[in-house]
Amino acid sequence: MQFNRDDLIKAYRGMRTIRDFEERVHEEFSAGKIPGFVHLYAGEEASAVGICWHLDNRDKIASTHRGHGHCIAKGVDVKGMMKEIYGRRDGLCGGKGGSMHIADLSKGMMGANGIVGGGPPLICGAAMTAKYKKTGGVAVAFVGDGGSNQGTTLESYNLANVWKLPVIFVVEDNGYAEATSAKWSVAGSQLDRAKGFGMPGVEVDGHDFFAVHDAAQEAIDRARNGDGPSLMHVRLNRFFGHFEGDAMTYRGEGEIQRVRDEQDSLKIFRTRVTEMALLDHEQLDAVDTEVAHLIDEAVSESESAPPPTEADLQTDVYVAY
Amino acid sequence: MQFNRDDLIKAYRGMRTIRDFEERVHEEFSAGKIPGFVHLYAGEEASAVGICWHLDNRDKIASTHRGHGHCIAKGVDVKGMMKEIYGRRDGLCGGKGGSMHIADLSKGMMGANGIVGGGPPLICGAAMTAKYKKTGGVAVAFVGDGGSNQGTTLESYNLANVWKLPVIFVVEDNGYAEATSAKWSVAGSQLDRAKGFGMPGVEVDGHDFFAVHDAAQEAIDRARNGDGPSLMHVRLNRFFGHFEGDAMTYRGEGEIQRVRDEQDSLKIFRTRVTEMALLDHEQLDAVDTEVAHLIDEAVSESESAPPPTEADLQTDVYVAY
Amino acid sequence: MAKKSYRQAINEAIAQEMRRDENVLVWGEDNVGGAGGDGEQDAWGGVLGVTKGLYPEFGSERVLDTPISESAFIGAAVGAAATGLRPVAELMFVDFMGVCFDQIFNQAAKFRYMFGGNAVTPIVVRTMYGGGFRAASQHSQCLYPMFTHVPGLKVVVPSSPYEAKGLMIQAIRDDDPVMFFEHKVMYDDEEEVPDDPYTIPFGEANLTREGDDVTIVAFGRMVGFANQAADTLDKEGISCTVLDPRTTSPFDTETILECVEETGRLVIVDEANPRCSMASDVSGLVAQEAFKALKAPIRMVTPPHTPVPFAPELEDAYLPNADKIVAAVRTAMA
Amino acid sequence: MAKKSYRQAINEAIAQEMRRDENVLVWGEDNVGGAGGDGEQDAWGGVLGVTKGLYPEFGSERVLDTPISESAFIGAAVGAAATGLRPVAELMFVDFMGVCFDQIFNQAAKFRYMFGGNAVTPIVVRTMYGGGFRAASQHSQCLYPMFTHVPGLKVVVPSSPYEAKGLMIQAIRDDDPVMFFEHKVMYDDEEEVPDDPYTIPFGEANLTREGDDVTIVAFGRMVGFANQAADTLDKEGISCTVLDPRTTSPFDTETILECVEETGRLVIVDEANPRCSMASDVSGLVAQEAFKALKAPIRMVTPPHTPVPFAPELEDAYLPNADKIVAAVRTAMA
Ligand SMILES: Cc1ncc(C[n+]2csc(CCOP(=O)(O)OP(=O)(O)O)c2C)c(N)n1
Ligand SMILES: Cc1ncc(C[n+]2csc(CCOP(=O)(O)OP(=O)(O)O)c2C)c(N)n1
Ligand SMILES: [Mg+2]
Ligand SMILES: [Mg+2]
Repeated sequence: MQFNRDDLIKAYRGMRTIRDFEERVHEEFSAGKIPGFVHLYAGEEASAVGICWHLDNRDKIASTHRGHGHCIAKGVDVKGMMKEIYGRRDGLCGGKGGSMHIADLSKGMMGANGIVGGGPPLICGAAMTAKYKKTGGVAVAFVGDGGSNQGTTLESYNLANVWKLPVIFVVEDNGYAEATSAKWSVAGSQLDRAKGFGMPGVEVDGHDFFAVHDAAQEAIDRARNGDGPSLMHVRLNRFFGHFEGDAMTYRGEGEIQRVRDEQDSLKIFRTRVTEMALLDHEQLDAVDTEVAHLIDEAVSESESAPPPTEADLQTDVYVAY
Repeated sequence: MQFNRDDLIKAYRGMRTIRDFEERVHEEFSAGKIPGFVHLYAGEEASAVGICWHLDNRDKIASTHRGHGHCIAKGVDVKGMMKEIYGRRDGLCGGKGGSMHIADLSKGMMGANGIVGGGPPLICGAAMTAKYKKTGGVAVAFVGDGGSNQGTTLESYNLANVWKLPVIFVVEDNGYAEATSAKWSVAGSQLDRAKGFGMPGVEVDGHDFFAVHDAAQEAIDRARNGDGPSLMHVRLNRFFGHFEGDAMTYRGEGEIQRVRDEQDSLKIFRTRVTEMALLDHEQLDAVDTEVAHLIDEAVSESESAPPPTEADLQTDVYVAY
Repeated sequence: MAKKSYRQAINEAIAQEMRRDENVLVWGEDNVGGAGGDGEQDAWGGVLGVTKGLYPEFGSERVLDTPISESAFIGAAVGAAATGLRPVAELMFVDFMGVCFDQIFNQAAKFRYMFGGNAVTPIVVRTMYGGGFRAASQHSQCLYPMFTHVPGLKVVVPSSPYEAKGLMIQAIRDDDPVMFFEHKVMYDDEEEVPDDPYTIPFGEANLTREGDDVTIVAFGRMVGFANQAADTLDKEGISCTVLDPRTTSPFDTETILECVEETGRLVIVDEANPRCSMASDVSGLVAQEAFKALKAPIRMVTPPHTPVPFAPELEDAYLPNADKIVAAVRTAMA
Repeated sequence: MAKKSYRQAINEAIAQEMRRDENVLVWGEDNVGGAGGDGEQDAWGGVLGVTKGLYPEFGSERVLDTPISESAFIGAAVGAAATGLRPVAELMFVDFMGVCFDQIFNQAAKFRYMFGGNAVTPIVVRTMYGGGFRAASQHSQCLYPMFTHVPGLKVVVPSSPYEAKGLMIQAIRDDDPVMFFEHKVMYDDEEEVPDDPYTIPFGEANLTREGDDVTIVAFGRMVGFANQAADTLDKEGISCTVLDPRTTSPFDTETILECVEETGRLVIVDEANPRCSMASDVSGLVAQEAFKALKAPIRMVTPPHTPVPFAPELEDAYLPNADKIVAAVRTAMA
């Protein structure tokens, strides 16, 4: 499809917001300001933004431990997220969840997930709700290459097909599960697996917003039209370690630099739209500035926000008990 | 391959033993003499016998809730099995396990299993032992069509391939998981799934001992030669209900009769070997008589065997505690 | 009022709630039975027939079979609950929790807390438990102590048809994730059960009998045994209070403590394995909160620390029963 | 004797056993770290480095990475154990039990019983547990009460580097399936640990301190807090016995009962959630077996019945600590 100028700006802004958010979390974590386990999405932006482009609040996504990008792409409030990562009382989850459990059900974001393979079963349920209530909604499960080996994920492929659910399974293959290479850990192939469970699959370059966008369009249309689930195998790279603190010695010599130089979805996007004279650098720079400001604010507000108090400890366990 | 006469008798005896065992258990269960949940293998004999034909005590199998046939084919003592099903003290498991938990590790039979999908992970471990100890052994996991949808099974496909284990996954597809049709519950196909996980797969007529035998030979040779796992999709039928007591109304009109008439592995075997003049009916009848006698003995010994006593209740929980 | 079986009571509760609320859906392995096959549909209605009849009435959109993949379909129920449905999903035997526990204890149970109160997950997981069926080690366990351990879950252990109906309706209307434990040996038990819908609140123990000497706290099928034991003991002049907590989470600590304050003696009957069980849980509660009222050591009647054996002789020796309760009460009185 | 960390102690125990017995193999997610990649092999040695160095020494036949599929690779360890190996498999965080519990509690734990004594399944499952890492609800749980509930399993909760080494060697030599709980916050704790291999038997509690007034039973990381609390209380003239049971299954009931007989007062410190926990288990034991010796209600120090929260302020409020133990002991003395 042909994007208009506002669309292009919106796409770029989405990716830039994720990138800046993650780079900043990286910095603040290194400075000791953020506790816990934090997994950054930097490098994978085109996937979340290209896919969530087609989704609205009827549509649900289930994310992974590496969830910030999916949240932002699905429209979750960036300041609320940052506050949550800082463990603040007015964070999105009241400081109870942290990076690995950010959720905003009102936006159709059903949660990051600390359990690899936790999301696909849940998304089958969200898809069942959409199908039964005839909302027209679809449901997207993101998993990593590592998560694609988990039984919960594979079972969900079958269930979604047997029940003909409006699901899109997105395997975000960044080549590694922690330190383990996907080349080694994934026998067969993602597309052959899709076929094995009777659904269409497509492989796509996850650094290319346009490619992701188009492939997602087809998969999501299929689901919306009642034609059942399909699988996207998105190849991409992560710029940072598995989690903050990972020295990444398992990656090949120069690999990260090469990736950053050649497979940076933001650079690729910028080059493409400027070469095609759809946008000029100033317009993109303006987005950069705007986003940098937003992230600055998010961080400074998070730093000064109050933490939860002991009175909050035992609330929110049950609706009623 | 060409079987000699003794081989043919042996194959027939194996299948006949299973058939008679199961028919008799069916009778005794109906007469109220056997307690618990009992799942009969009658109708599927050619699969167990054709596959286990190639196995010796180095080789391990993991079975399912429908385990009697696998046990017998793997050389487990028939009387010990019958006594176990009766819950007797000198049953194979001291009466503690019953039909769903018969095991004889000394024969490489790692247990029937009450958990659908329980066996494939275990068999990966048995294969690892064989590989590490260089015993030359292989490991066979039997699952049903229903069990082929369980995450534990699917994960095992991947692990066996990643670790290049000498495993044969045998999907015994009798068309139903309890009352659920495999046509409905299995999205995609077993062979496409095998490919999805990077292993060869073969479909075989499970009523034909010779077909099963030959397909198994190939798969087992591959595993023994260190070329990794493969999958056999064995199509067959069960003659009785899912478990004893099942009225089977979910099966199509006349289906059982058709199956018994046209897809009885014993009849097919008998016709084949007599038409080819390899054996005559008298020789086969003699086996029938011999087996009938064995099963009679097994039942009468089981009936008079003493049950366990309260003193047995708390033994065998730990090696030492 | 008609006599109904435990099975019928549960079936009726679900059917009535399905009529009342179109967001109630039912699924599990063979909950219809026969899906996609050439024979009868609704051939099974669950392996022991509890959901039979729902499919003909509510149709294939609301009553579904599933492939054998408990993580996927229990998880799907969790995801459906978090997005607006009220699924009643069946984990056929609770012994199968090991292939899907994550979706229950890390997802359903924790959503509300992890998400800062912004999630509601009204799922009911129906599941069969308990011994006496000669079903051996992997089809006879209780396991409700494990679920009770988990914050965020509610755990229901109905002791009779009447209880089962009221508690099931409450479970379906409840906004938290509920584990509903059905004892497989009780399905044919009958008693009078009202035709109209009614609820029994969670966390309110039922005093099935009042006495002066000993309090017996019993769970699920054990409540019947406790009442039998109390009959026997009555003839010996020992008068028992019998308490059915109905739910192990939430848990009616107040009533238990009150009863123990009155009787000064406590016997707990729990069909689950003894370690970290409800038997120990109640002991701990009382040893901390009603210690001064206790006139004698607490007695627990449980199976031994072994898997459930197959042979009838062994399983009978394994399970608690009225005689063992009588013996424990006598010891408590001695 | 050199100071070693909890991490080093465990690593050394495994390495020494691997040298002694070629049937000991190690596997888990990134237990090598980097398998099949272009960079460094042994890059991780487990997510917190506990198995680092085993791969270079023992090679790819004995130290293996696994795909993320806990059922398959924990199950493979069970199957390998039943056929002659002694695998030490890692379930990275015990919180992940929900995707593989079946292979542990229905397979490994029950083989011996179901098969009438004809199986030996010497598997060790190493797993991280516990709070304090700001790792939130799905990476901070204890869960050992659930495993303790299961007949057929042994459950080890080492409280220090010295304990960890001796108990790990015992675990590997033990012929039964063992769950080995490593507290993630303790990996850098150091103490003197002998270089030579040694074993600490299961089911023998360690008296880390003897006193007259109160018995404190504490598990894993809580033992350190209990000893700190005892120091504080000592200054107030309250003298405590501190007991580290080391293993929750088997369980040294004898020593606990003896100590309670002597002190007459009991405080139990359990980092697990309170319901059906070791806190209640020990209470139940004592309320049944040493009731007459008790001079005061039993006190339990546990987190509340909530998931583990993320924010440091909340997690600190959630976890037991020395102050809370001191307060509980004072109440027991009052
Ligand atoms: C069930 C489970 N097993 C293991 C882990 C630990 N873990 C967290 S992330 C991760 C790697 C995931 O790899 P992948 O799915 O490729 O996602 P990526 O991190 O590359 O985005 C692992 C093993 C977990 N959280 N849950
Ligand atoms: C984890 C688990 N889920 C469900 C069951 C109940 N169950 C026992 S056998 C069975 C059907 C199995 O079908 P299939 O694998 O095709 O084997 P078949 O019975 O046809 O031989 C089911 C659902 C179980 N035992 N374990
Ligand atoms: Mg990855
Ligand atoms: Mg089948």
